[in-house]
Amino acid sequence: LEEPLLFEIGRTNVTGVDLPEVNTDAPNRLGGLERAEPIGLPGLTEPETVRHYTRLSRQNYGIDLGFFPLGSCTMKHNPRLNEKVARMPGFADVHPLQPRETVQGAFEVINELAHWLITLTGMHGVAMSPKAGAHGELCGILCIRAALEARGDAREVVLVPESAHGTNPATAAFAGYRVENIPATDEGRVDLEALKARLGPDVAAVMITNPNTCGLFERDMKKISDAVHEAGGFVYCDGANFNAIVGKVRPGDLGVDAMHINLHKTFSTPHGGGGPGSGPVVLSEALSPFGPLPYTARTADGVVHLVEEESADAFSKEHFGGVMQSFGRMTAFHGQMGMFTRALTYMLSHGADGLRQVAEDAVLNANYILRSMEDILHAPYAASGPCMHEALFGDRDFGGDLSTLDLAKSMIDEGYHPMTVYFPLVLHGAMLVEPTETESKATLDQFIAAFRSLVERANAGDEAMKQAPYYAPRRRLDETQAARKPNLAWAEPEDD
Amino acid sequence: LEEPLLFEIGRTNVTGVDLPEVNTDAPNRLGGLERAEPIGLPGLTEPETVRHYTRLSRQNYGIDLGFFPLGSCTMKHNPRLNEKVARMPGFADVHPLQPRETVQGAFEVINELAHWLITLTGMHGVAMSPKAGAHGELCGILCIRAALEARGDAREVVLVPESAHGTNPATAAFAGYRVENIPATDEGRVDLEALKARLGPDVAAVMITNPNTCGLFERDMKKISDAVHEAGGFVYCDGANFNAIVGKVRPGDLGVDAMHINLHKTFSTPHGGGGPGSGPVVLSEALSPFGPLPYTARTADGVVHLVEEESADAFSKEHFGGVMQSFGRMTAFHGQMGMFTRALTYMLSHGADGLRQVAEDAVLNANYILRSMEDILHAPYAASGPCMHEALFGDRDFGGDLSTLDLAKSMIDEGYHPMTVYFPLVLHGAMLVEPTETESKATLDQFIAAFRSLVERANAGDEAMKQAPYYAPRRRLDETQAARKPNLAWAEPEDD
Amino acid sequence: MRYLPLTDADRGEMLAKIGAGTIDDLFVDVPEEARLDGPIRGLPMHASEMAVEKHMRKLSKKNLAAADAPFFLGAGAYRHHVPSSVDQIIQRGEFLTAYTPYQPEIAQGTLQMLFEFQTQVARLYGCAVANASLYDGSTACWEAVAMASRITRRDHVVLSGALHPHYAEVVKTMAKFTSDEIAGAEPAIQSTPDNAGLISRIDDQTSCVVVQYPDILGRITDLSEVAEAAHAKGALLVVVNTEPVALGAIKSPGEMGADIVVGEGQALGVGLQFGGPYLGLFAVRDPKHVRQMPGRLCGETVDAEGKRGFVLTLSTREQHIRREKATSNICTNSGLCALAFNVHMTLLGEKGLRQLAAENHRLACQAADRLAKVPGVSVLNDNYFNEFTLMVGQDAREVVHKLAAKGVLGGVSLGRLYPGVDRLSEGLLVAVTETTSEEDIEALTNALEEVLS
Amino acid sequence: MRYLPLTDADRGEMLAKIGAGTIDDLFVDVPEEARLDGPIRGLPMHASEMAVEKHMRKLSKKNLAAADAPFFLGAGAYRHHVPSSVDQIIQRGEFLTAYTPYQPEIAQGTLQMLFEFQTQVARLYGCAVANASLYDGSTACWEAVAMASRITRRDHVVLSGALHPHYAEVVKTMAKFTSDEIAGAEPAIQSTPDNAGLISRIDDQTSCVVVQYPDILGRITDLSEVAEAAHAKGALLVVVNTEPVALGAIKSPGEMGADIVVGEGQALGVGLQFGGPYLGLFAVRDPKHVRQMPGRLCGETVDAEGKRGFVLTLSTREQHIRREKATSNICTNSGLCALAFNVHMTLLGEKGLRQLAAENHRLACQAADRLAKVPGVSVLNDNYFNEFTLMVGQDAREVVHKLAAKGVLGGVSLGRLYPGVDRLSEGLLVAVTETTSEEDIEALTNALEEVLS
Repeated sequence: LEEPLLFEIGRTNVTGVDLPEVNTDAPNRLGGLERAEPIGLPGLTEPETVRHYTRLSRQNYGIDLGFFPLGSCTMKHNPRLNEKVARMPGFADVHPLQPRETVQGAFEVINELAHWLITLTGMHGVAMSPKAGAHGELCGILCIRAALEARGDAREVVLVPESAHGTNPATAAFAGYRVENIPATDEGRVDLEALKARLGPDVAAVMITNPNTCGLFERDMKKISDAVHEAGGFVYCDGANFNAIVGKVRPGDLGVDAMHINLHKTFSTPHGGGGPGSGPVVLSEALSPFGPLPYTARTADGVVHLVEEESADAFSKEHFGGVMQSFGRMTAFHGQMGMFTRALTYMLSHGADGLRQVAEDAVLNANYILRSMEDILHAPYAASGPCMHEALFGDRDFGGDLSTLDLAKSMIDEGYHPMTVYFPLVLHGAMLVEPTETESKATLDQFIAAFRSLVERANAGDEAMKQAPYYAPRRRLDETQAARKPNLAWAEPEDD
Repeated sequence: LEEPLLFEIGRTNVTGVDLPEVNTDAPNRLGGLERAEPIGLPGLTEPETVRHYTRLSRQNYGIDLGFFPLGSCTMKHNPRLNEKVARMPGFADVHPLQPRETVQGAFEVINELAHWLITLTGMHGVAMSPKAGAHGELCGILCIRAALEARGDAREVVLVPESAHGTNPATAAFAGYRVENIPATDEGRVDLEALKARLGPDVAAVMITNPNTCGLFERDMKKISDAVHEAGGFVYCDGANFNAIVGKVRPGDLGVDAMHINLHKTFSTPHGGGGPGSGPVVLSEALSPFGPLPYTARTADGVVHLVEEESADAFSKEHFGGVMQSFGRMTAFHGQMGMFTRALTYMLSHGADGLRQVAEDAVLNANYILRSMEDILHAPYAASGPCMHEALFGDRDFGGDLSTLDLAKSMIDEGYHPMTVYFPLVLHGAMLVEPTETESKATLDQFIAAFRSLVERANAGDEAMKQAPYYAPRRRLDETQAARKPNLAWAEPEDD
Repeated sequence: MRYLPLTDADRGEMLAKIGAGTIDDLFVDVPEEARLDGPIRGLPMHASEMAVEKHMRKLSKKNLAAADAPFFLGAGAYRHHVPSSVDQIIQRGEFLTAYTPYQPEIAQGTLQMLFEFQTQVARLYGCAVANASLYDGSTACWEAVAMASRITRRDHVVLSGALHPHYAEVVKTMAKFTSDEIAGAEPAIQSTPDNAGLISRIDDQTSCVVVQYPDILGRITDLSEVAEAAHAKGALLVVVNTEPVALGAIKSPGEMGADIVVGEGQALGVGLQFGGPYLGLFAVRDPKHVRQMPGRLCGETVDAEGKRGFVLTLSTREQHIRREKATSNICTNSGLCALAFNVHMTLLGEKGLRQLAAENHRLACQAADRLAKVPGVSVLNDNYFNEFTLMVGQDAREVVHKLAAKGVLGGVSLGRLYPGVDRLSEGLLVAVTETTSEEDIEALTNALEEVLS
Repeated sequence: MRYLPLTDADRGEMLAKIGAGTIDDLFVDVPEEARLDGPIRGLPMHASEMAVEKHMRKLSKKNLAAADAPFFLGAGAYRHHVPSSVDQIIQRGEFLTAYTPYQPEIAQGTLQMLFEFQTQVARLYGCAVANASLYDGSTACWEAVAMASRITRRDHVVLSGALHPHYAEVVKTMAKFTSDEIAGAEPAIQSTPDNAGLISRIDDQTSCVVVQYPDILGRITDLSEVAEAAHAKGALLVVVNTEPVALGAIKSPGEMGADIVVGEGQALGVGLQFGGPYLGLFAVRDPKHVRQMPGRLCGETVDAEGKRGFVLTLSTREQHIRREKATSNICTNSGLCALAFNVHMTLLGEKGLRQLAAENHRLACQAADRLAKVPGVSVLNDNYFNEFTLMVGQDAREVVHKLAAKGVLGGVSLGRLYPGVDRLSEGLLVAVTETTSEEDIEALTNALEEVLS
């Protein structure tokens, strides 16, 4: 069933709410700025609205419908309890600027979640306000820059591995740094010796993803950290893949100075078709003083404080000996409360034991896929040992002119979301498969069977795969046309 | 996507809840009746459960997805506010036997809804506890029987039109009456003269549906009532079609003695794939004293009372001069509270003006369909005037060997739920189309176009329609096999 | 009006197409004297969602929600924790707003769910076949009695005195209008049910014996001997269960020889809801009785391409086909509640159900031991699952109100259930589930001590 | 553990297939000294859904929900009635649990919604193109500044003193790390904004002028002259809006010449949520600026069969393609909040939006008139939409706490927003929406009288 656009079915004189008619003669205090022209916003009654969006929703695929083997994206089950909790009126219907005495529960949630994040990572502090992973990266890099500036140390370079998420170099550039690549070993890990050779007084930070985007643990992480610290720099860790190690290893023990945590990945707040995210950043002792405002802290009397511009200096003097020197505010208000309640609910549900099991099952599932596919797909790092939470394959071994993309689109017809493709960039035709811990063995077995059969079809040169998907709401979409002549808003069709 | 049965994917040692492990050595007070044998109930974890049911749901069609032109079933929009209200803890999390002082709000809801029902129908009293329409019919007939017995009048016959819902004769029979048919006129209405001729001292009641199942208003309703009353009988009105006249006509003004109201039809509580329903019965002054226990009543001090076995006699004496002589209890507890809150929410939303508009729009939509189809489909009663909330067509005019069923199943491929077919029984190959007031003109226009094109295909003898539907989760199902060798519960497949 | 999509312009165009001048031309068949000339007086006009929500919230706040007090009520309606995913699933429009699955090609979701539900209920009850649900336990109980009469062609019914009094009332009310004769009584105050007395009432006229398990006082007893006695006289044994969670701990009625097992399914998935909608469960041990069952049945079949599918079947028993000759006048089932039960049971699985039952029993034992120490209080039952009867030495109805005044919802008095039966007036039914905390037990104990002293 | 489907038996089979003896063999790459030998200390073990819900409910009850008090807070976050169908729709698993629509064949639901959303935002703002949302209004404001610098290749930014101070802080924080120079100030206490002063600060170095509309004090002014002045110097006008409902009553920024319009969309569909997640809106008046925009964009195209479809497009601006050369490091949008906005706006339609705006303004005027009569209180604004500044003649921070002690959430003190700026300390921002009842206005009036007397 096709669903028309709102603009094709709605009418500007129809509404799905019951409000008093506008009295255009009533006196007003709008300063003569009344909006006189039509705005062009069509409305629908409630029955039409519900049907429009219900139908639209059915053109989507979601975790609730099936498996998303999306490497580095950690598409895991979103527990419904989390949704219920986030909607409790004490969380959902509270204004961010209410007097402190009326929002102690909210401060406690932030503080309790902060405690979990610090404890799970073995770090010293955490900045809670970043709105998403990339915002968290920015926060971490700004902490590093502030710390360096505080000691009068102007450095210019941030080192980033080629396999990094695109946000890493973009963030460093946005914060005013020059980005240089770190080379990798044949085993898919950072080349420690090459890195050491590059370190020097101009290097502000190294940004490393660990486990990395090849799905491997950076064995030399501690040595890297030590070397960076010795050179006067800081270590930023991209925490997108924390799912693989939560409860098993603490990044703080590996010398990390800052790491953002995607609450929508490791801690299962829903992706929502692209957001909202939430990206708290855990910080080492060296960086903690420089984190953004506001932050929460519990004082000896048990009261949780939200420290804002208003009270920051006084609070720092009274409770932190004046050491806190925030680099400033990154966002209005106090961060993604709605994500905090969900993530905390998830953590309390799993507990310290359950989160450890999360990492173990995520890694077990990924290795199960790796070992079930390595005989028919190029798995360049498989020989060097187990993977972590995701398994990486390349397109080297398939025959003919079929591409990774064809394989991915064919997965749609098998009832799966495609895996991550062409990322990381270091491997030709990369396919990155992350099963997460919330998929059952039965699901994996089915997936493996489907995946193997597609690889076999590709090897046999099945040209039909070039046109896949066949059984989706749409066939392949013309992205070139979309970009060449962008049509980004609806316009009334012109009369013939 | 096919979804296996729970029994094929679940395992009895898997659970989606976290509860303490069973300590089989703990002492118990089960009297030696421990359940030792396996029960055979497989479980799923939460992610698997959510996916199983989400996938299953997508094999269903619902009002949220599209139009249900189901005559006599009144499939209208189910407002989401009603769902929200029903889930307020003060309604959802209240025990039916809580002390009266802790559930005054619940009593008020019942009483307020009762007031609406009585006022909208112009009746004298209402029995709130019936669980569904058919249960309400039974309640009404039992009131009639109790009233007759109270005056020592044993009558044996209930008259029912041929076009009645199957529940009508079944109810009358269940209550111990012999059922006889009332003849109809060529115009699709009760034959008043024939009815008068049949009335006599053996007729306990006449059961009439008004508007009737041909979609017509019984013009002679008042005369029928007068005649029945004169003969010492009672008039039961099947209220399934109240949607057509709510706010426009009050059944009480037409001489009706008892009428059940399907809250899930006229007042939009959701059908839920077959229930739960709720069937309050409004009663005339003559029948009100005989209604079932419990009932609610507000006394002069403003307190709302729930009158049960405990207090019935005393309450009747104190507040009703002893006239209340309930025929007894029809169900445990007090009726379908969850449906009452939804229906009351719906009524308050529409108000007296909105409910009148409901009837007008329902009737307008039905006549629009009738007049848009009568040129190509047999519409036997169309010439005699407008229809009410539904339009009736017969199969007389289609060509070839295609049937009403083929037309109905073909509608599925057009994205619609089929209309009601082969009911009422009085018209060959009947098709009963009820659009309800919550469908837009655009939806009706599309539907009419699709319907007309199918009729034209049928007239052209399109044999492909015999195999429809083609684009549904299943093709036509073998109902004969299902009934011949019933398989009503899953069993482990036997080994080969 | 937010639910009505027609605009005045639409209405005008449509009237023109119809050929009517005004909307009232479509109501010509209504006698003029019966037509209302405007909105019915005495009712408010339409209101915004916000206003309606406010009004309903105000009413809801006049009730004390169970979560807001130590809570010990049972007597046929039990408060259990319902996993949040249950409500999420039943609110999906495809389930919530679906019609009865008479068009199976586009209703496989509901149908497969019903097939799973029927299987779960049958297994829980130790039976061969269950139906797709009835209104509630009490009406299911009457349907069982009526079915037994059809099968045995007898019309004398023996009701256990320890059957829920509302259920007994429903049976008696219905029987007044049919030819069935009902023998029943109130329960005796004794620590175990009186099976011998019950057996002595069975004779050659008996169509069925109706027994509740656990019974209204929370007592548990082996029903095998009752089954044997009934069968020996050609009568059927109907067993009523109002707490399905119990069957995760104790033998099923089917195992003990019950012929028809009916019950209330509310405890799983559905919630308290002030008494409704609830979920009538209905199963038979012997598949040969299927054609005498009331209500909808879902069965497996294949479609035109040979794919497995499900349909409503054996509808020749039902009113829409058989009309006055139907096995019941029932039409609706309790579909959405059946889905809630089905989902909750799936989340539990056998493992979780047994754990849940064990936890209920553990807490009930703990509560009973604690409450028995309150001066003036004794526990009647030898055996129980999660509900037991306390004898409090004074009118328990008054005790309940005094406990409520202290903010404790302390149980259901037998006086409320059996008004006028003096020997039961001192009984208080106390139910304990996994939602009961140790603090709740302590709160009840303390409040009871104060009230009784 | 209820979210983990592997059983120990599964784990054993899988380890065998992998060829690993124990799970720890899969963690060999972790240096032994860094491996934890068991669950991390200092954190609780796993807990049931019931227990977690209880804990979180306890925390939630320590907050005073807006619905439970007369409520007048705004200052960038507004409380409106959100129709219940909005939340129902965003909870559908297909929306809630969908990924970023990088695979458009199976994400048309999200994509078409985004296309509708972009169109709604563009029209509301009087612009040509809007993006698919950013994190919130404050970060969108910074992105607009950065974009203006890219377009003009200048780096001096003029901030209006009446820009929300959090927004100004975000811009200043970010600018510390980039080369942008920021000129800003606090607002003057006067009844109309100081456009002339603002214009006087624009020069040939200015990349953009940033103005809030209605401004932080609730004032409304025609921005056309600011736009002209900026354009005359080759600078861009960035207009920030924190209350989209206002644009149902007053001219759009685009109509007045704004080049980039950004804002907070929370007021429609999203709710208060203690400040997040919210919804950053971002639009440009001139389509030629599209390739300098940050964030995701959804565009129309066709599929291989020629059917209309939607895709994320122009991604060559974005970090996952351009890496360090991207227009922004932003990756996530606020997708689910955009859906909520989209659904709420669809339910309103132009008619409902105008009605909603009128109702807000009517009640705000009523409240202002009533509050102005309180001794010692005056209304600063000449013009306003649904929020205005009261001067209360004493430190408004204290007044707010005293009102809270009386159960009234009376507004946001300027002292909270501008700590240490003495001339603003007596200002109290009061917001009034359709959720404010006449009783609420009365309650605030009375409480304020008592507090000030």
